[in-house]
Amino acid sequence: MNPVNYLYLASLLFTIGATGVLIRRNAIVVFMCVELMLNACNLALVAFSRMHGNLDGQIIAFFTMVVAAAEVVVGLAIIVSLFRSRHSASVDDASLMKL
Amino acid sequence: MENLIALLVAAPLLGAAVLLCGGRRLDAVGHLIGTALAAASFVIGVVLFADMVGKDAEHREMGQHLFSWIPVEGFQADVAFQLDQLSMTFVLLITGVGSLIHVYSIGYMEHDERRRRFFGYLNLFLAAMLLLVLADNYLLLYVGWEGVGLASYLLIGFWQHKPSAATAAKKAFLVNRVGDVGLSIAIMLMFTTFGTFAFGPVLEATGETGEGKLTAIALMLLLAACGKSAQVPLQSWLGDAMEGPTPVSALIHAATMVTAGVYLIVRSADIFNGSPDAQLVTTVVGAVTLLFGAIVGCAKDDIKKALAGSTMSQIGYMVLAAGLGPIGYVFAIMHLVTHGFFKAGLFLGAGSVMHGMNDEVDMRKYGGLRKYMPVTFVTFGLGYLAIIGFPGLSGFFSKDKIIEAAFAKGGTEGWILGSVALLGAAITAYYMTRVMLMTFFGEERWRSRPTASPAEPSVEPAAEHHGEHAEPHPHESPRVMTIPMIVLAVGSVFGGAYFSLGDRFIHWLEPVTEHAHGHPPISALTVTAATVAVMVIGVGLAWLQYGRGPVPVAAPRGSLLTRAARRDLLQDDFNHVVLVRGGEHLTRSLVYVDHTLVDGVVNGTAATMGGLSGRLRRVQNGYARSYAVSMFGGAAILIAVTLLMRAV
Amino acid sequence: MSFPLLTATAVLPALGAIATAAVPAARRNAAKWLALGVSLATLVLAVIVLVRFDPDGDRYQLTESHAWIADFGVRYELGVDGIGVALVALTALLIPFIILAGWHDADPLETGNTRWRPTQGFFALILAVEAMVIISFEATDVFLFYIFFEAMLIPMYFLIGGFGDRAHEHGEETASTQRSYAAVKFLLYNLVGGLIMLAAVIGLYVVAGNFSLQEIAEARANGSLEMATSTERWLFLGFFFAFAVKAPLWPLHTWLPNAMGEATTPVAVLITAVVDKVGTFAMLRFCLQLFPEASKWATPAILVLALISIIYGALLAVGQRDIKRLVAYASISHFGFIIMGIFAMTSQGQSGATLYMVNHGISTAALMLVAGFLISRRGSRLIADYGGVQKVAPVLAGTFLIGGLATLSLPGLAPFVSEFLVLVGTFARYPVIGIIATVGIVLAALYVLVLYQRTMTGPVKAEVEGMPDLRARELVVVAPLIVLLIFLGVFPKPLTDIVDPAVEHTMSDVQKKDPQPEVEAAK
Amino acid sequence: MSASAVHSLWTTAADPITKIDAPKIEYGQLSPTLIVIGAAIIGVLVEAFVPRKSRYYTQMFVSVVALAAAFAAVVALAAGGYGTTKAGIAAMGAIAVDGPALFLQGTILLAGVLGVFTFAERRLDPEAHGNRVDSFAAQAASVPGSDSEKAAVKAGFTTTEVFPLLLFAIGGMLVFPAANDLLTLFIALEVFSLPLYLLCAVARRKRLMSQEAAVKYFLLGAFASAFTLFGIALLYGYAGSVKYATIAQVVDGTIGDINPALAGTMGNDVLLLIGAAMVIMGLLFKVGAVPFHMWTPDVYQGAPTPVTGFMAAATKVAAFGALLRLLYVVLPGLRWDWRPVMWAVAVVTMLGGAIVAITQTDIKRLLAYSSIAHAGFILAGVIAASPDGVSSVLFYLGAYSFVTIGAFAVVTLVRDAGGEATHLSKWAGLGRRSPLVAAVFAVFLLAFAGIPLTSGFAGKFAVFKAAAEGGAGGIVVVGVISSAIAAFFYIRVIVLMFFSEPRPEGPTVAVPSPLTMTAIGVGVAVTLVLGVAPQYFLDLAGQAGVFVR
Repeated sequence: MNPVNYLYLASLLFTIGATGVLIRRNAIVVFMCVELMLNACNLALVAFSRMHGNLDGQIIAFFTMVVAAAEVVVGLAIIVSLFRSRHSASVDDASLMKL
Repeated sequence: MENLIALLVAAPLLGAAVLLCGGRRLDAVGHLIGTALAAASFVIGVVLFADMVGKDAEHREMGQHLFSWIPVEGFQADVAFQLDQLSMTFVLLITGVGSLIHVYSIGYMEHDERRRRFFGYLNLFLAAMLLLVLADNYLLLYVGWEGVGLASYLLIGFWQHKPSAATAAKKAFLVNRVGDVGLSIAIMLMFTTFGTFAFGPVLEATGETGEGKLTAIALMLLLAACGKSAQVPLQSWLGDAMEGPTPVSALIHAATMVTAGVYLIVRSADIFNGSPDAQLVTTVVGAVTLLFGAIVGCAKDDIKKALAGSTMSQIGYMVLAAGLGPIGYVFAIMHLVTHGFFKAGLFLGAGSVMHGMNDEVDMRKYGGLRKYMPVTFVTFGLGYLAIIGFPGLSGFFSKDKIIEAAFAKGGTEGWILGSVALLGAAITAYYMTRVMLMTFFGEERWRSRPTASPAEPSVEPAAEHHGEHAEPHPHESPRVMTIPMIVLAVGSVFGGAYFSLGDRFIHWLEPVTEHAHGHPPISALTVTAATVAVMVIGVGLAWLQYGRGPVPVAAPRGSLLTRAARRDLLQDDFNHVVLVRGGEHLTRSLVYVDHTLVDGVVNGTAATMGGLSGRLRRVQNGYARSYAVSMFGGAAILIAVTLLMRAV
Repeated sequence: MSFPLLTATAVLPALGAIATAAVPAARRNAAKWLALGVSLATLVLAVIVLVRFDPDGDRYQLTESHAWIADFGVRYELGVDGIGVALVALTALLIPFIILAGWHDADPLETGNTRWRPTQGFFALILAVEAMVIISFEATDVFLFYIFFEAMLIPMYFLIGGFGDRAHEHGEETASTQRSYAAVKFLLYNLVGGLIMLAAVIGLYVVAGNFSLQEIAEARANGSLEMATSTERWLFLGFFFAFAVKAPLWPLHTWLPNAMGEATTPVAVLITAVVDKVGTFAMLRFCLQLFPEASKWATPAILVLALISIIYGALLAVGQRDIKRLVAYASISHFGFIIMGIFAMTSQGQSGATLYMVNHGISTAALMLVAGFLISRRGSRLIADYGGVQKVAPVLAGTFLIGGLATLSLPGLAPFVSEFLVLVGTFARYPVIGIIATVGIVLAALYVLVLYQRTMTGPVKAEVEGMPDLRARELVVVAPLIVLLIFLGVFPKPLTDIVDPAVEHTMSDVQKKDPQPEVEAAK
Repeated sequence: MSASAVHSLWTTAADPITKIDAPKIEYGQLSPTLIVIGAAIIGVLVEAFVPRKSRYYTQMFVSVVALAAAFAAVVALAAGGYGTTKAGIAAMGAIAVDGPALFLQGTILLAGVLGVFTFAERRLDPEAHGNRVDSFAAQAASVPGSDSEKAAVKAGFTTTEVFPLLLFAIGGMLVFPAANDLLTLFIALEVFSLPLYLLCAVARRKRLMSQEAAVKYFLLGAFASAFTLFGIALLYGYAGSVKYATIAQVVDGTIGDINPALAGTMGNDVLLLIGAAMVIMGLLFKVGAVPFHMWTPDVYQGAPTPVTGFMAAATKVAAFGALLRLLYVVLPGLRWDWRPVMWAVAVVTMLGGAIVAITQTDIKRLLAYSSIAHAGFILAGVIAASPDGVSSVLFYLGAYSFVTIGAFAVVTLVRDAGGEATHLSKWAGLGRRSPLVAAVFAVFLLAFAGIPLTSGFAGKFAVFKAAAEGGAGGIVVVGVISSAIAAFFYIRVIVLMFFSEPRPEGPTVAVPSPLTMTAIGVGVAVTLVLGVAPQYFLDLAGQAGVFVR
């Protein structure tokens, strides 16, 4: 199967994730969409790695997972604290600062 | 000897400096210092004169170079003096009459607390006037020119607390400025044409340039002359200038300063000779003015304004003469000198009358004063005879010569100018007789009436002693005032005869302003006869009107012409409507433009910036997702553009 | 390496400013005396410069040159030609009078606050301005000049916005808003000008590779530095714009009336008599030397603008109801004359323009400072609030009149010499413009005399009754200025001798010859 | 993809391993980073083991010492010629040690020191229950106003974790501009971003805004980094490697023999362009360039002011460093593609920032927008695409960071009952109340406005000059215009401080401890020195202007 298809899939996932970020209100969901984008990147990396026949891509993929995990830690911490003080995880509610 | 020339100017200048900076501690002696220095200057003048007469006609001109004034690449202006017969004539006239009037003022200004300053100003005037006539180049002359303007400004407005006086002073200065523009442009033209503006080089080089240039220069000089000598169309200030103390009117606005224009024209003879057109214009200006002034003089009830009108018209004669070229220059100057005598005398007389009449100036409230102030009456009378050209008196000689010369111009011009001059002579006789009769003859209209109308509060401190509403007690003025009048009277009686017997004056001035004998189409005798005839007619008319019957205290409405003449032939109204009003509108609208348009653009830009900012910041709506949108869009554009750049 | 005299003339006031600012709040008068002393010392230095300067010597003298910012091709280069010397002297001369005149203008209203030290600030700022102005007259490095040309805005800005007339007809609240409006307007106008100039300065660097005035001028002269016509014109416009704002030239003038109206009179004098001169000076020094061709190309347009300034400024002066704004518009008219003289491209015009800068400085100082004394007595700037002052305060009136006569350039007073030179110089090459410009003379007489008549003459107004005459301090301020006006009017030779050679250099820079008089040409 | 290729891939992996040669690490040249990261880890341990009372001082001590040591190391390296002659690649090509890297690391470290000082300031707020408090929450986890927080305050807790977080962030920033392959770039990005997200959330006052800022920053940051990562993937796909050098060679076409099997991807310019665009976009997000700037105002306003100050200074430095390296080392071959784009970005950034700032009413937001405008000015230097451009940008960054930290430090001083009084109206008449503070702030504002004799002017001149020489004269004109617009609002603040009457209920100016005083003092000093005698630092930047590749 033509490896380029993996790339198409990756871009598709990436776009879906991005769209989710743009349209979803709940911070958690938005965050999950970001994760989806990261996974799309991973897919692309791995696909390229196979095509080039070297391991760099796959290594990056591993790093990405770690980073994603770290982001989850930090992100959830922030979102939860926000939720606790506002009793809402909607990103639209968090708009004290504007203009 | 040359080195004395500077002293002529220095003496009165020193006086001015001392008196004006000296402060109150000089109040006691101020007038004496001033008079002394004026007299000193006169003495120096006489000494120089003696020396000059000693030499033969060709070597009489002398000069003194003081220092280089404005040395700039290609532009040399020096402070240097030139004393020739022409200047000398003026020096003697200025310092002589000036000194007399200083003396007169001692009495006239006695009760004025600011007498010291008055003398300071008078000295300043003398200095400036002498600088004017002694300068050896036009730029330095310009300094004196504006200097006398300043002095006249200060003196007209001497009683500054009187709004009318302040306004008159301002008006005089402004109108003169217009003339001065003419002079400065003339100087620039000389500079660009001849590369210099010293009398000698310029006047020698006139031959080397075209007539057009000369005409331009000459007309500009004429404009300047009109301003200073109150010739139409710049005459309007002279009447108002009578707001100043009477000695000022006598010295500045009759004898000396106002004749500076004539001096300028005669001094620039070569330029005018080079341009017949300019000369024609000059004669026309003179002719028009001499009628204008005369007519105005007939209508005024204010004695000083009547005399002012007459001054205007007499100077008209001089300008006319000067415009005639070599046949007229000498007579212009001669009339200038004689006029200096009798007009100064007349003004001093008028002042003396006012002095005795609680400063009343309205001749309709005079009458029969000859009994009360005999000296004034006599001196004034002699001056009167002189000015109307009573045979044998000075005015007769000088004016008659001018009328001859006018006819001698030849052609229709000659006839027109000559007859105008004749007509002027008739009118002169008329209005002067009117003044004479209304003031010294007839019933005593000043009795049993409230004095000076409260509307115009009397201003000279002298009056305050008399009290406002008390009936005036006409009295002769003190010696210190009468003596100068007498001296001037003598001058105005014999001056003319002395000058013209054996053409003394002609020979005296010929080396400077070469003289040509005019040949009038009609014999000189006829002209003289005509002159005398019209004079008699004028006197007669006046007698019929003011001598026989009583003169009404309230001025009758009078004919249209009279009413126009009372208002200076509406010329002021014209100025007011066109210049003053128009100017006010112009400035007001410009102020508006500056504020709304020029400034508005600036503030407008700031405002639009603010508005733009206000609109743009709405994008920052606080919603994280919309921020994400802008990022996403941005990324998309970034990618698209990069790809497109490559595609194209 | 001799003693860096020029640096000293600038450093001394700068240090003085710091020292003055450091004076503790309580010792207010100490600060005043300190500032006065420093300014006088600076004057002494300036006089030394004047003496050491040899009119017939090199073009730039007392030069100093040190490496500064090599990366920007910038050197610390000072040097004065005749024009620079004259203006340095003028600055150093006027500052002591300004300080003396503003002696009480910055006394704090509330004395409780020990932190707030307006007096110290006021005099420190004045000295700072002096330092910057002087160095920008001395700089022969474009960048160095630019730095101080811009930097001087800041102290000026605080002087305008921070200190105003004591009693203000509209009350303190509106006064302060008007003040800050004026200050902001001043700053933004000049900043925009300066920034546009910055673009041109950078452009100049790109073209020339360094900022040394002399090097560039030489390179231009001997053709080793070619500049495309369009480039030269753009650069010229960039420079000229900034200077025209500073000068100010119509229609970039509107900041001046606000600034001069709202600032205290000494500061107003500082603006118009000293700071604005940098603009006209720079036109002469930089525009003409760096971009001769473009200058000639732009001359007609500039002359027309100058002409408009002359007439327009004078007319608006006639229309003013506020004494200080009137003087401001009069200054606009005078700057029109200066610029006209510069761009007439004749020796008379440019010498006249240079003299004009000096004379206008002195005459405006005289007129404006006396006006300030008048205003401080009555607490109003409106002409209508005065009348008959000469009766109660003759000396004040007299000095005011002399200042006025100088402003209308009466012969015998200094401004006449310069104004006439400018007119002759312009007339020689552009007769029509020269003639139209003479209208300005009449208008000048009009606004000065109207001002004098309305304020000084006529019946004494009730509020004016008992107005004290000039005090000793005020007399000390005015008298020397008047003496100077008369002296330079009667005997300007010392000044012209210094200025003339410099002007000749400039003329050769722009490769212009004076038009020959017709007759001599015929010979 | 053919089976053989797969097989070969397997076989290589399947070979019997005889020995592993350990990766070669130049500890000396990496020391600055290592020191800081190590200190950060120590900081974590400190949190774990040191008693609460003495944590604050221990942490402060550790951080300061670590940063100082790291700075010393940087200086030593620079002195050792690692910036110029001995510049080279370290850590198996992951990290470049060259002029720009060292210069920026030095700047970041100094900013970090001042940052620590402002973090450690505990004199501004009134004491709570007898405990000195800093600008950070007693217990970030507890809900603001809840009992638990009250208890925490009563107990005198303080969030000393901020110090290790700060150190981690600095560590990441040190790597970021030095990263020599895309992986390192990405890791560094995350390493310094995540701590900053947290730091934003832990303000003592106005916690809601603080948390909101954190969330926005975090989500948008993550979003951006996702883009970056995808871009990295594409570049990798394009070049078959993530090493800058290799990619650059592929771009130049110096690597000729492209495996025909990979012709579809390798050397495919579409991948290159899209990838490059996405990576650059991630970096532009960090520098806050329009249109990726919108997080800036909100985050700057919400975050605790010391954090804002540090972030505003250091993040810009690091991000611009990375951007420069990417554009100058990886994509010089692509100059004709990216220059116009950056041109446009720079223009909209300058104008946008300046114009929107005009109508701001909150001092922190105002500074945020001004920082956006400044990003635009710096981009002008980036566009120059010449060594001069690099050094000018380096200089500008150095100058700018000190001004920024100083300015925000001053902001922390002006306080009223509700903490910092950031609303402009409260600053009215500050010049009357405390002339010194107002004067200092005025100096910073003038530097921002680029008035001569301040570092701001020198920097602005440097970048504009470089841009003009680089043939981007248009940028200079736009820059000049936007500086004029920008001047307007800086002046507005000055007017407010000096020429408006003080409000009776106006804020008080707290007297800070020597820590903040130092920060401000250094800021002023640098501002003036760089303004009057910038030559030495220009030389530094000039020598540092060459990238190694």
